[in-house]
Amino acid sequence: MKEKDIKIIEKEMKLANEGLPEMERDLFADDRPSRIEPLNKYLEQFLNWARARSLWILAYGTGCGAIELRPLMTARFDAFRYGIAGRPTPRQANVFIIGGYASLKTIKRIVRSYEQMQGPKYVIALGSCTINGGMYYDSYNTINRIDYYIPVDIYVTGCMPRPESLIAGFNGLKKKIQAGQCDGMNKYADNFDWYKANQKQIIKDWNMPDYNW
Amino acid sequence: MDIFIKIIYAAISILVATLYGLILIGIVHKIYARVHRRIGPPVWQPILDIIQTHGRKVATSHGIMFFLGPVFRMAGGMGTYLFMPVIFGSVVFSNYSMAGDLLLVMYFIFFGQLGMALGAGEGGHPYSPLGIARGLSQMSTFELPFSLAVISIAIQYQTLNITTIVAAQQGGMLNWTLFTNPLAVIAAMISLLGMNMHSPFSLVLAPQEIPIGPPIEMNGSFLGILQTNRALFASAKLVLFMNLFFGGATNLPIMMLKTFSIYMFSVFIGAAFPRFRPEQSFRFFLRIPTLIGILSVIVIAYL
Amino acid sequence: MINKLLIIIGIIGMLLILLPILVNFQSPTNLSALAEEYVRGSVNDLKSPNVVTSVVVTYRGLDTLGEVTVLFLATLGVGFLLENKKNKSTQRTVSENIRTTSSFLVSLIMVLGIYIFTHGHLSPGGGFQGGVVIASGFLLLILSDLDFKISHAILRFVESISGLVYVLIGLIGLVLTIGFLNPAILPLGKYGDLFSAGAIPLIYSLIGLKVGSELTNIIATMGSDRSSESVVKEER
Amino acid sequence: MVNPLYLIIISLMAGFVLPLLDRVNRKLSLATFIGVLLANTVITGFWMHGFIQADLGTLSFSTAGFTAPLSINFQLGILEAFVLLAINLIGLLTGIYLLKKFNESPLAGMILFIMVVMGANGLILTRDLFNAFVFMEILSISTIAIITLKRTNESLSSGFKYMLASGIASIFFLLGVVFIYFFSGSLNLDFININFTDYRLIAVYMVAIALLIELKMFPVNGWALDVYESTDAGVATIISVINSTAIAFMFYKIMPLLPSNFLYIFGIIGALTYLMSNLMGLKQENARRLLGYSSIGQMGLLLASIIFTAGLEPVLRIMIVGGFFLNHLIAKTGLFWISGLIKKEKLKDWRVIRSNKSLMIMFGIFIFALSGFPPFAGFWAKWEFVKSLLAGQNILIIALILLGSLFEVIYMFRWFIQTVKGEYKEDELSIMPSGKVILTTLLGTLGFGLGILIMKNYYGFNFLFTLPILSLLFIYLIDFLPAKIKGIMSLGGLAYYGYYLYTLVQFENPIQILFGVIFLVGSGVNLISTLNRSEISKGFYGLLMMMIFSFGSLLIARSYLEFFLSWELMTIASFLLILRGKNAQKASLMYMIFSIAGAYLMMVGFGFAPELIGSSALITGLTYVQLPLISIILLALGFMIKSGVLGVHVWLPEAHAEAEADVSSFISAILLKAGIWGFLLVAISVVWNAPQFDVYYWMGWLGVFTALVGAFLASFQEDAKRLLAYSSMSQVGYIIAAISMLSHLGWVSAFYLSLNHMMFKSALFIAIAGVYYRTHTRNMYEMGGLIKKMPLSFISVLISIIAVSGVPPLSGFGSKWLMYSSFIERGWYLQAAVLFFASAVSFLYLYRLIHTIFLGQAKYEHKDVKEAPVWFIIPQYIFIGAIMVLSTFPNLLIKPLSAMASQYFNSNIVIDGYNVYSSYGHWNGNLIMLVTMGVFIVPLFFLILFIGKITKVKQFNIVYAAERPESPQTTHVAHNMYAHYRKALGGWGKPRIWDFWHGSAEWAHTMGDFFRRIYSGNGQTYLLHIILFFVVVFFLGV
Amino acid sequence: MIETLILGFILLLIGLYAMLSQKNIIKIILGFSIADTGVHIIIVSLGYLKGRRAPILDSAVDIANSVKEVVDPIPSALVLTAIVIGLATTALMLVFAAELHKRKASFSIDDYKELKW
Repeated sequence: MKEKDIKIIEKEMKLANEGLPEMERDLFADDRPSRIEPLNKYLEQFLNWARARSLWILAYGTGCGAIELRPLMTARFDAFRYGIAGRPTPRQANVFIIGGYASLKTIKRIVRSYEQMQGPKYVIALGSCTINGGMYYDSYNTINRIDYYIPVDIYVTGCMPRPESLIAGFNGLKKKIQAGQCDGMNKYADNFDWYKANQKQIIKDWNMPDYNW
Repeated sequence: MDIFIKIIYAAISILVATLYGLILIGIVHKIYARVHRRIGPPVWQPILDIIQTHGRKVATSHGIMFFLGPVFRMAGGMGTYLFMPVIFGSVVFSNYSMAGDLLLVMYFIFFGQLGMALGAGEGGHPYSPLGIARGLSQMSTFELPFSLAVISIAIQYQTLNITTIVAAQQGGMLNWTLFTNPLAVIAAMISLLGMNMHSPFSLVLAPQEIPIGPPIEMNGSFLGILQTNRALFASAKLVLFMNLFFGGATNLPIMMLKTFSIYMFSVFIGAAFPRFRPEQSFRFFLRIPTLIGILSVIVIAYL
Repeated sequence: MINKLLIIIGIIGMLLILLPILVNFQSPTNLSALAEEYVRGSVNDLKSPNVVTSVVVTYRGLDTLGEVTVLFLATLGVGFLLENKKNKSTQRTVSENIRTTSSFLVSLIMVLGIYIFTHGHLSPGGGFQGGVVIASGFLLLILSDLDFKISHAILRFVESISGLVYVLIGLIGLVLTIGFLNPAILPLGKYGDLFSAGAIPLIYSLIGLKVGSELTNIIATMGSDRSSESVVKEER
Repeated sequence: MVNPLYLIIISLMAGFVLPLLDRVNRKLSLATFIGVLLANTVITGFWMHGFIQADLGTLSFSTAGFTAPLSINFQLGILEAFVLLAINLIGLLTGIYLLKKFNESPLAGMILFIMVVMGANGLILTRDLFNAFVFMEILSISTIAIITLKRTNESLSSGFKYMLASGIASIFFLLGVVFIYFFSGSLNLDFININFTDYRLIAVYMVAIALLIELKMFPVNGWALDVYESTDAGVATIISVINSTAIAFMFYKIMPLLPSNFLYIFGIIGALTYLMSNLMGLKQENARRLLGYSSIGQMGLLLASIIFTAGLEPVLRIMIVGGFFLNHLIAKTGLFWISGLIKKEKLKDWRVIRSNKSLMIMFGIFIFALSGFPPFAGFWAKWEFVKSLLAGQNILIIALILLGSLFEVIYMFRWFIQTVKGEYKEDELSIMPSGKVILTTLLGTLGFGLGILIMKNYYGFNFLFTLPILSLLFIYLIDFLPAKIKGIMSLGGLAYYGYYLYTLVQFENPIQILFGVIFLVGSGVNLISTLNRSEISKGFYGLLMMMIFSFGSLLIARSYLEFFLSWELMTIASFLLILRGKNAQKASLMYMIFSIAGAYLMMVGFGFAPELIGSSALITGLTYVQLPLISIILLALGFMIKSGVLGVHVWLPEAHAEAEADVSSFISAILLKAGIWGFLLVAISVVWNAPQFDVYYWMGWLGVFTALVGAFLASFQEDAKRLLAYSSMSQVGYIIAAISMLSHLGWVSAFYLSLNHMMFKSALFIAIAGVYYRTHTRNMYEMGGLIKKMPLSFISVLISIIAVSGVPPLSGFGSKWLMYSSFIERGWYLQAAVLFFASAVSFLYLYRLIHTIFLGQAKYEHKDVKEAPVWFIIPQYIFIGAIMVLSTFPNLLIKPLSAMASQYFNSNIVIDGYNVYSSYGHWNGNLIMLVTMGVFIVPLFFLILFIGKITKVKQFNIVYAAERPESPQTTHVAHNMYAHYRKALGGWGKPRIWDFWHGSAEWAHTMGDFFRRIYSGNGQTYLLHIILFFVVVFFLGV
Repeated sequence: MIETLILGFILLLIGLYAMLSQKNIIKIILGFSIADTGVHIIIVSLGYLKGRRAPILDSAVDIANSVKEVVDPIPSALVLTAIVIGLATTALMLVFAAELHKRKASFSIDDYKELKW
């Protein structure tokens, strides 16, 4: 292809951000997320080792499961001993805990927060509601399957799951990370259009940029 | 040739100080955990965290100043460290202390802070300037007792040269400024609380008000550099205090022991007290510590 | 109240300031040197028996010129202020007796006036006094004869011409370099004569004319101005 | 020569003949009228010429063929000739001015006018007391009559009040004259040879009081105000100028009769009149009445000057009294004429004057002249007067006069500013007859020329000192050219001037070169930023060059007067430059008031100073004289006002903020340095001739707190320029404190900081000017995120603020290092701590400046903002380049500065290679720079290596509690950024100094309002004043 | 002659008092006239020498010894001028009063303070 054509395609690849008011479109980045391959196998292994031991949770209680995070972090269960720490901003966190059911209102924030996390990033879905809607399976206002909207790495079942099971979930996540199997970021980038379509289908008043950098 | 050796020495010095600083932070986590009756993370957890942050595959940058902010910060930390002698009599750890005196060190502290403030400012997040505003304000207030203490010891030792000040404190514990000029040390130690930004003076990070403040937009390697600097800078400040008030150090273990003890002072106070509101903090520094500082100057200069 | 008090304080203060003069007043026993000079000079240099006249017209002639000017200015001012206010309405009547007597008296008064100013250098009196007398004659006419109309133009003419001539006479002295207003431009004549003392009688006559016409002018202007009353009536 | 009697004769003849001529033709009488006035002027002109050509002594002209004691005589000396010429000239001009009016009104007007002039002439010429009485009566009666030229209720009633007052006065005068005759036996002033002691005193006292009443002294002047307000403008002129002058001259003539204690009291009354009438003028809103207050005040000043210059040599005395007289004469005549042209009562309605440019300029000239600015006569007179008063130890009089003068300046300039800045509507326009405008212009030019004449001929000033004025005039002539051409010409002129000073004048002292760099090179670079002006910018370059050349003159001034002259010229130019700002009314007024107050302090200070020896530059000359303490304090205060030190800084932020964008940098970076320069000069004289009391210790404290308070105030500003202004105040505080140390290191740091401050503050102000040029706002919270639009400006601001803050490795650290070293070395420990605090606080405002403008969230409306114009960028980068070079090689600067300071102190810094050693520490600027670069590059490479894939996100891509930001306005933290600090400061954060000055202003106005209540408008009350005045003054004197 | 001098002073003070205390403009003018007259009397009485004649050197006076026989002529001359000037002033005052009255129909001085402060 000619250079000119590439440029045109790149331009077409840009996101439209149609949900935003005209005036604000310039103020948001319009790049698509893209797949990122590891540079070097051994380096990646070393990094995965470290990543598994330094899990920074995004402190955003999306559902009722968030109540379980308090005992998890405090003296009784002390998750910090595993290197699991809370972070107040998605920019710095790498683990997103979906704390139970996600209402239509919450899903929008979940998507935005997830997209603002810097990869590699992992998602732990907590409780039955995230798997199939749980007790809210027929609610008009909750979504049933969270992995239609963002890629999930680990499900922790139960209603509610106890902190112990959460720790077990973390351990599972760690194993997956160390094995290099947690690639939610690339999965999301690869299937971006599908995820976006799902999200836009359920979120009617889409007033965010198409990808929240 | 000399200059290259100097650079290598400086690199070694910085590496040691950084590692030491990271371990120090790990120990602090451990201590906090023990105070909370937890087990706490391993002491090397900060190192893991730094590797993890540097291992991020993507990063978002808000612009050139955002990019350079952490660099400024790191340069400030490194410079502050490099401009003072760490271990009295050691060639490796004397750093570039010949470039200037105490005033240089005191002002180079600002270099990183200013750069970071600019970088965070370009991030565009409102919490950044809020945190910076608090930080700068608080800094201005704790600088007052600290500068009084510095002036006091400058009068005491008739010099502003750190190496000379350390040299004057050699030859027994009672020669330390801590004992020869206790008022200045009290003033300086209180301002150290503010400098270290542990509660009750943790206005900048203030997790419940402006979650982590200035670096809120920092991510990936930016954050990694900031974390590294935090360790280096912490040890630099401790070394400064050690040199000025606690007789300096003649070898590495003593330096570690002394700096650790100084650090524990602020850590324990931080573990025990809740956070001040900004104006409470400012007023605090402008009252008792300032008075003590003035007293120390008066005692040394005129009595 | 405070105002009254302040007035009294002021007046008493004035009194206190002036009192030392009264207390220390001693009637002089001799003329001052200057006065002696005048008395001698009046006889010797000017040949004028009336020393006051000599002083007024000659030695301090400039004062007199100024004085005439002041009067002239007053006339002007009066005219200036009361101009364009010609209101002839009058309800007053004058009895026949008064009219007849006054027309008889006026001629005598005029003659007296002329006498006074022409003999200013010989006897008490002079231009001012004569002028005033003449003006009083006109006043009598104005009061008694309602139809009497004096021409302002003539008055002004007399006034101007006499003033001008007065200055010119003075000027002659200056031109002759014997001094401004020096009466010696005319022969001094014999002591005690009517036509003596140089130009003094002439100057005094001019002054008399001027003062007479000026005062008459003032009186006439003021007299013709009754508009104020009518305005008041309208306002009420 | 013509006998002066003709002055009287011609007028009288004309007066008598006019009624006849008028019957013939009005034109004829008008011609006669002008002819008489012209003849008077010509006669007196010839006399004046004659007296200048040859020393004729005093000539006596007697009347009636008899010599003096017998007859009345006139005396004509140079003094009389001078006064006569002046009043006859004004009479002629005013006559022309009133010609149209006279044509329409009755003839009496003309005659009365002639008589006024004649009366005045007679009063001046005559030596006979009673004759004086007659002329005084002529004068007052004709004046009163002519008041009614404008026939209104007001003019009539005021005329009546005048009559009552002058009636009483004439009674006093007459009685006095008669008593004088009674006691002394003579009426002629030359022949009265007794002392009027004890009870005889009353005689001369009465005469004097009568004259004081006629001179309209406070408080017996209520009627005069009414007259000024109600009568026609031309008539007011003759009352204010001709009438008053003649009577003042009469007072001068009877002065030898008065006992000295009474003279002193009368002098005080004069000064008090000046003070009180100006104080009362503050509250006045009616233009004509204001002029009345001013006239009365000037008469008071004239009286005081006549009395207090009695012992001086005649030439000097003429200089002073004549100066005041001419100044008043021309300025007041002009102002009254303009008031007649404007036909507006209220001060603020005078803005219609803007429709006529030349009239506006004349208005300015008259106001400046009246306020005693150079080159007008009043300036020289005031200077010499204060000096002579000081020699006579009359401090009270100086205080009264200068305070009064200050009040006069306040209301005059308030009026001026209101007028030239006020917006007028088209329908308010009044058509101004061009003839009268030309006449007024003629008068203004006359005043200007006279001032220049005094300057050239009496003082013989060097060409260089007239250069500011000449440049103004020259550029005014070519003002039609486009701004760029004028700018380039100015730059060329400035370059040649600098070259000329450097090569031909040859500075005696290297410190002059340093300040030459600050003043001239700094101005030159700053001038580049003005090239951005695309419009014609009328008047701008003239004023700018005037200011810059005055800086130059300040450098090379050799005497106090040269210095003060340049200082005042600088004040004029800078005031007008500030006034050019859009909303600069209040700012420029404050600037003017404070400048004037400072100038007066300086004037008195210079007056106390001993004479300089030799004719070397002030910086050398002052080394050899020992200034008395009072002089040091006053001079230092005066200079500190100009530098905006704590307590008198209130003008500074306003002036900086409201001046035009490219002017602010001149004010901050260079004008403030003029104050520093003066302060330094005083300090130089103190170094070797230290006074008993260590006043500089306290000035050091003042400087230190200026630095602190300035920094705090800067932190709390919303306006970028105001912030920078307070920052300048803070920096000036450092410099003042450093100079006050009077130590080698202290001075080195002061020099270093002065130069540095010039560079970084220029860069900052020009950068902000660029931002303002693009965004049209100075409120920082309305900006934000401009780094992406204006990266070059950002970089220059960044470098500058690093330099300001003193963070290594830039040059700012050098100044900080020198400063603290010197403070500790000098033993000023607590001061050093306060400075430390101040410099920490300075981070607050610096961060605020750069963050709220360049960082954070950009606003929608600044979407299309571009980089600042190239003319703003060039000077910034010249300064930035200089800063960088000096940062890397600090010894380039330190070495010469150290040499400069070591002229006065033993050098105690050692420079070894790049190392600078003080007795306390050391500093190696070069190594610091290298290390800093090293430690900067290492993490930079590290970051580039490890960062991974960078996505450049945009403004709104921030984490925002899982939402998206609402708008840039709500997301940008800028407004009231340090609210918490303000809260923490509590009561200390309140603007107490501001409140103090506001309170003072309020108080002065209240006092003015209180005192003017005595002018109840009731003629009888005025009479009461006269009687009480008579009584009280008498008992005071006795 | 002390008696006339005292009379003059009394008249002067009465005149001044009238000027200060009377509200009626005409009365104020009268006060002025009285004071003025007082002044004239003072002038004349200052020039009076006891037992001497008027300075008119007619047959009744010994011309050779005139300086010993006549009173001081100067005050007489002065008073002549002063009287005329007083007259002029009074006339002008009266015209002003009339003109004022025409406009406001009031002779009270309190009514004419449009201008103040």
